[in-house]
Amino acid sequence: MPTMNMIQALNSALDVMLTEDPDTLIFGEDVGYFGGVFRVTDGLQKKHGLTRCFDAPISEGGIIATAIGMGAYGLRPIPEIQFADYILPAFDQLVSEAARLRYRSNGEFWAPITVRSPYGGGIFGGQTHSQSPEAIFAHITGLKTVIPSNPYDAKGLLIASIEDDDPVIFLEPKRLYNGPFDGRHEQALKTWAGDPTAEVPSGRYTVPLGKAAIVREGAEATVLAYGTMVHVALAGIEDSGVDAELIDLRSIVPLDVETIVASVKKTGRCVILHEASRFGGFGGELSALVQERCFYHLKSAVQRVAGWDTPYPHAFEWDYFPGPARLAAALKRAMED
Amino acid sequence: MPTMNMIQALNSALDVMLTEDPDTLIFGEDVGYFGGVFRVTDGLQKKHGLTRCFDAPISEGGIIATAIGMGAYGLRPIPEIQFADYILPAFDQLVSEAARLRYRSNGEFWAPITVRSPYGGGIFGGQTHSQSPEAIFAHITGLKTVIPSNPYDAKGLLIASIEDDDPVIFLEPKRLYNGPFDGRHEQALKTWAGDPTAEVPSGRYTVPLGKAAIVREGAEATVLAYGTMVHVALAGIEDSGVDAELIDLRSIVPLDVETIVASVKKTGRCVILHEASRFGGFGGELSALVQERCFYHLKSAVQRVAGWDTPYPHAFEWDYFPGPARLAAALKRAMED
Amino acid sequence: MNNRPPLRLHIPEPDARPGDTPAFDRALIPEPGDTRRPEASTLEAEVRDLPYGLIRVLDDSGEAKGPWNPNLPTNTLLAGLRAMLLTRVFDERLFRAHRQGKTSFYMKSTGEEAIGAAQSLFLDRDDMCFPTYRVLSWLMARNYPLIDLCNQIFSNEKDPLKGRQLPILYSARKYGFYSLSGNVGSRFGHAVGWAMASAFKGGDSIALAYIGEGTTAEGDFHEALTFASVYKAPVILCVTNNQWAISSFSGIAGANETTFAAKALAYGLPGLRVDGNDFLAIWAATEWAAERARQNLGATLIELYTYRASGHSTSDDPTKYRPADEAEAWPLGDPVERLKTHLIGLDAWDEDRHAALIAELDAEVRAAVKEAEAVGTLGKSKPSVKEMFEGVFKDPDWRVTEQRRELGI
Amino acid sequence: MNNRPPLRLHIPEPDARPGDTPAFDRALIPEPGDTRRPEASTLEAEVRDLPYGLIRVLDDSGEAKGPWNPNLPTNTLLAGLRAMLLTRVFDERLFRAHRQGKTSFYMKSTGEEAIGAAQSLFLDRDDMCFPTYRVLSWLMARNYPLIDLCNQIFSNEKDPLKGRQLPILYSARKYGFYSLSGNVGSRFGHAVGWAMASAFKGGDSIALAYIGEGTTAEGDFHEALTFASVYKAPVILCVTNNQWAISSFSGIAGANETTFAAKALAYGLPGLRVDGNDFLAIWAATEWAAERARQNLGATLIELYTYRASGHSTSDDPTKYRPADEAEAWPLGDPVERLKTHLIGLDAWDEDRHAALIAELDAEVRAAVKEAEAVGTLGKSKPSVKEMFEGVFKDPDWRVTEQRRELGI
Ligand SMILES: Cc1ncc(C[n+]2csc(CCOP(=O)(O)OP(=O)(O)O)c2C)c(N)n1
Ligand SMILES: Cc1ncc(C[n+]2csc(CCOP(=O)(O)OP(=O)(O)O)c2C)c(N)n1
Ligand SMILES: [Mg+2]
Ligand SMILES: [Mg+2]
Repeated sequence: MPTMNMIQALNSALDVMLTEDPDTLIFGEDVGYFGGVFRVTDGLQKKHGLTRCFDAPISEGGIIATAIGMGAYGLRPIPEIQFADYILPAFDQLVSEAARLRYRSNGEFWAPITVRSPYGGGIFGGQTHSQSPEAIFAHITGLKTVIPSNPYDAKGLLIASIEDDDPVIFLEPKRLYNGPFDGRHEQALKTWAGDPTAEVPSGRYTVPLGKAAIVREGAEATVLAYGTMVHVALAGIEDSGVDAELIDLRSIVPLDVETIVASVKKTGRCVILHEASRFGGFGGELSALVQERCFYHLKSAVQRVAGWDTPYPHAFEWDYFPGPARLAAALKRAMED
Repeated sequence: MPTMNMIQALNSALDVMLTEDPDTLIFGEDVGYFGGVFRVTDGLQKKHGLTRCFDAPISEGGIIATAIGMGAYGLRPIPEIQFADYILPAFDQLVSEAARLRYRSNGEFWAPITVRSPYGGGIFGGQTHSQSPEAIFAHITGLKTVIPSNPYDAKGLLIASIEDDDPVIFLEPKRLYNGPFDGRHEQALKTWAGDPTAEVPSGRYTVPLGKAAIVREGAEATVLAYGTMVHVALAGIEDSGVDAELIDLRSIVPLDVETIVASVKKTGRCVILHEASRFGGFGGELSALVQERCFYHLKSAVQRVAGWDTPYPHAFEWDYFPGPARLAAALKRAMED
Repeated sequence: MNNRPPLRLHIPEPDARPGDTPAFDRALIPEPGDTRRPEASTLEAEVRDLPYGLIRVLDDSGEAKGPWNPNLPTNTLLAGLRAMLLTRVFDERLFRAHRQGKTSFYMKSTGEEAIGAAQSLFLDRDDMCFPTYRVLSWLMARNYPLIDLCNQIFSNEKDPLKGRQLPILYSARKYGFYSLSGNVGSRFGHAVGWAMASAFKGGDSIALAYIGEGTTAEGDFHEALTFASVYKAPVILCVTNNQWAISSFSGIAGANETTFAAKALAYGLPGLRVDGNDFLAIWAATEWAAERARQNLGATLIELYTYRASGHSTSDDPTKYRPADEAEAWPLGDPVERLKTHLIGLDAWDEDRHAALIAELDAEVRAAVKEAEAVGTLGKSKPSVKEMFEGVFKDPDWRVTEQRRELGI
Repeated sequence: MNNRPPLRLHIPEPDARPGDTPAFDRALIPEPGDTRRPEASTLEAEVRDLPYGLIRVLDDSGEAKGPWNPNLPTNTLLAGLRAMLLTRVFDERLFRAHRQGKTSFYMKSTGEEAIGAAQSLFLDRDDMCFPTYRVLSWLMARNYPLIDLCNQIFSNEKDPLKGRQLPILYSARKYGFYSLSGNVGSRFGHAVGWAMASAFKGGDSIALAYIGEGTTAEGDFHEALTFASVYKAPVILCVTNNQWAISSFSGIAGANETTFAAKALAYGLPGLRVDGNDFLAIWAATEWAAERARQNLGATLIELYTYRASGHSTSDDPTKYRPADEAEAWPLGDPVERLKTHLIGLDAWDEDRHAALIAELDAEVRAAVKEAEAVGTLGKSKPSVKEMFEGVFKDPDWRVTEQRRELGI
């Protein structure tokens, strides 16, 4: 089986879909001849032709509007937004149009689009190349939001997203593109080589949307994470000495609430980890759900470890970033309470 | 003291500010000669002149961008977005610019703008004249979000918002413009006449941002609400027979977490009520905060009563709307648990 | 030190407000024949005068004139007249239904009926139109069932959109009519995407989109035109300039500075300015643009210059912000009257037949309204509440399933 | 049944890719003097040809020609040359600092230095510029302290923006330089708002904004122009058409269809197309536009036609998508060389003085870099972590106060 980093796995997913489904096409800023600023679409224009993978004007609203129209026609467009921070100019298109088209037209039209976008920090990208906007998508009825944490899932989830008949926001943790990252930023860079999840089949397969993965089994506490934070959580659990169960949500809509609830009922403790600012973040929803469904099983308060309630601050990347130490501390607090 | 409905109270706040501060100005779709589709700016152009209150192109992004530039110059613009559903095309301006300008420029520039917008349902406005988008604003570091529930607060909070040096989203519960509404939609329309909060001073006064109001004291449970839902909550509490304390948050950022926590510590139970869809809504944040800070005081799970996870459905307004019956049921559940 | 005048902020205002005499002196209205008709295949660089002209065919006496005359057969003209009249009759009756509390909302397209009627009749069944709320005549020209319109407007049990959408925000895929929504402008770019998809598939159907002149100020407008231009999308992009956007006159959207057709120049696209109350001119301009699109020559922007003769919607009272008699003073008249006069001039029509047709259409509309009323009007009948939870996604997820249970249905 | 050709989707492509010979045959470049200079007060309807011309002053031999020659005093020309050279020297050195790991990011403006230099020198201290990341020369022309630039770039303890912002996204209010951010285009409309505010207050300062040609595709661009046009805002709106947007050639933004200056026609604004590598032409066009703004005649759109001679940023390698020698083939040359040649032609400059100036500027830059390095480079020094929590709001709320405590600071 080939070994792939996350970029290659995503590229392979796109290649498979362009090959298998003539109604798929890719467009976005710099994705054509050049292959994307993160190289995810590298070689696809050359292999599949100009109209299957091409450059778009710098106009995120226009990109999504165009994709919706194509989707309504019957295609399966896979637009790229260069950084998740730049999805915001297209927010109205995603919310008022993509998410609502099926419902309001009683199924006459729908938008089977998959919006790929790199998100998250850890790369010294500063305020507008680092944000994690998943919470604002999670609240929008009619949108799905998928976030892989490793090459195998990235490919399988991306194919599942493209084949899905509803609009999907597919957020790629850019800090994981070239290797896993557990938040120990002082350490040497790792690559995906040798990681079991970097064994990626070259053909088509899917990882279903809405199924979380139990990354580590544990008895004393449950940690909920997604994207880069899955790796940070593993490191934090290690540091804490707590026998925690780690759940990688993989998609936040649809959310695998069953797996979450079963785990917390088992462990009695829960810590939620995300990189976005805490206030109003997706952690609030998770905390509320866990508490509503596991109230009598909870031995201590559900805790949230997250980015601070500030913009993403360039020089303070590692002060802002919720690293393993903060997770470990929360886990210990959870055990003490 | 004059009696005012919410429209008149808001109009009075604007009139006071246009009179007292020559750097204030109002613009938005149809706000000028016509006075706004809800009449909130009625008469202001005539009284204060063409450049103090004027019509804007149908371009929410342009309206907010223009307001930010004026704010950076040194004015205090008070743009109106005709319906909160139509704030979305301006979302990038609000998030990437208004909310971040002060931080990223180290205080060289800031955007002291107050974006007024009618929000919420209960008026048979269908999908795009009924939404409650507060959760997506609450998550944005750098934005304040204020939501009055009665004429007195509306005027005082609006003046405080305009005088505030940070960007404020000021959401006006349009169902309350002409009278209080407790969700009992079968009953005759009420007006504000006779309501104590309709006694509104004609001059300048403020209601500070970040201070919740205890609308009803109670010992058995705490209900958190804002906007229209304050009135619905009162009715639901009545119906339930539970001696609940009702807190009107008035602003969700800044949030008066002290008042919330003190109340829940006293009552041991908490139900959160909002009209927006439940998943990813602001109720999740409130639930998480309460649980984090009152865990050992909670006698039953914090509950959320909210709109369903569907778009706002025209014909099913009263099936979607979280009315008093649903709140009462949640309160009873909270007591039983 | 400097002798600069102080700057002052300019706020545009209309020439007439309530109480004033209507003023259309600034309206740029040449005679039929004054605006040339180049070949449809002409390069954009050769047609940069067109956005400043006005394509007209019917003159004030109802005669068809000039190079844009499409020379239509009488039965096409009659089909157009019928669609326009049906729209008007329907609008009148359903507007009244709102006053009677039968629906939550209604919007008329009075004075603008020629637009949808001509373009709907001209385009093919496989072409797709991306409407605004003011082109009911598109559906009327294609004989969309009146009963379905009425059921949607009453949000009753038989509402084809299952009670999920505001009245009049129709969706009718089989009639080439894309799903409407309350946000203005946000579907303009969908037309471009749809047209690009058709080109991508090597198909032969094209798209047509509408946007109000007020809404051209949205970023969506610019983005749609940019994509249409860059990818030479086979799409016809129409600005219906009815001179009002709720209470804002078109100057608030820039009409005092240039024409809406001139916005085409920003994208290297041909821009046509057309008498929007002239069925024949609309037809001819659409034909010209469609020929370009079908020949892979790309998009055209068409400004349809018309006048919103009624209020914005049932929530509006236009006498609050414009002279009550402004509609009557509008120089381009009433599209129905103009087509009727033309047909009479051709000896293909007369007052009696006209009156009979109105009576016939009125009976049709009454019958449909009655049938829908029997199903139920707003609040008296609605689709099963289950429908509220359907269609959020293709397949329901646990949230709506649980919530449905919570609601006990 | 029909004999229509199948539709096909058109994707524009540049004339040359790596390995090809650079091709500028399509570039529309008339000679200096070919483009007329109407009075600045001329009506827009009378200047609709200008967007299709090209305002040039310096000819290929460095001589100043034609009606747009601003006839500047030598010391102004020398100030411009200095600002441009300083920008270039600084760019070179700080770009290298990135390669040495001293900063996370850098962007050069090589080939585009004339733009900010001329406009910064021409406009008043109270006027405000709304920059892109590619107009460092604006600050250089106003003697912004190099040490502050370096500290910001190194995100060190003395970073004037307190470590909160990406390198080079400066803010310098006192220098008429508005806060930059990573999102492209989103501040274009702020310039219009600022200018409207100035007019509202009856002031006399005007605004100038930049946007890249690629970014003109954003809705922000259209919205800014719409507001500028409707309210006759005293603002100069500049498109720096450097022909590339990262890897996308300008055709992806519509350059194959028309000029960027022609976008002015959509708003009834004058549009000037200007040789962006010609210090004198930029000066003259800005003067014309400023005169309009200051006379309450409203906004002007200026396209500055130039070429991005370097890569997009430190993250980019342009040889991956365009011929390596494309910059050399670019017909409008190097703005520094052109101004230098002009000055030499005037006998106001010579090669020796030029070399000496470069050496002097290089020493200045080195000294500033050294001083900043002594404070610290990326990761070696940073402002107090407290700064992360400051300035979210004017006054901190309980969240950041608690979180600061949680972080133990
Ligand atoms: C995004 C958005 N902003 C504002 C509105 C409110 N609104 C509804 S119709 C309308 C006026 C539209 O005017 P125009 O585009 O000229 O179309 P017309 O009604 O004249 O056909 C406005 C402002 C809306 N529906 N959507
Ligand atoms: C809203 C937004 N979308 C995308 C990007 C990514 N991006 C950064 S620079 C750039 C290219 C801009 O090109 P152009 O406007 O021509 O300016 P230039 O770099 O040539 O000066 C892009 C796409 C961004 N920063 N912001
Ligand atoms: Mg209109
Ligand atoms: Mg560029």
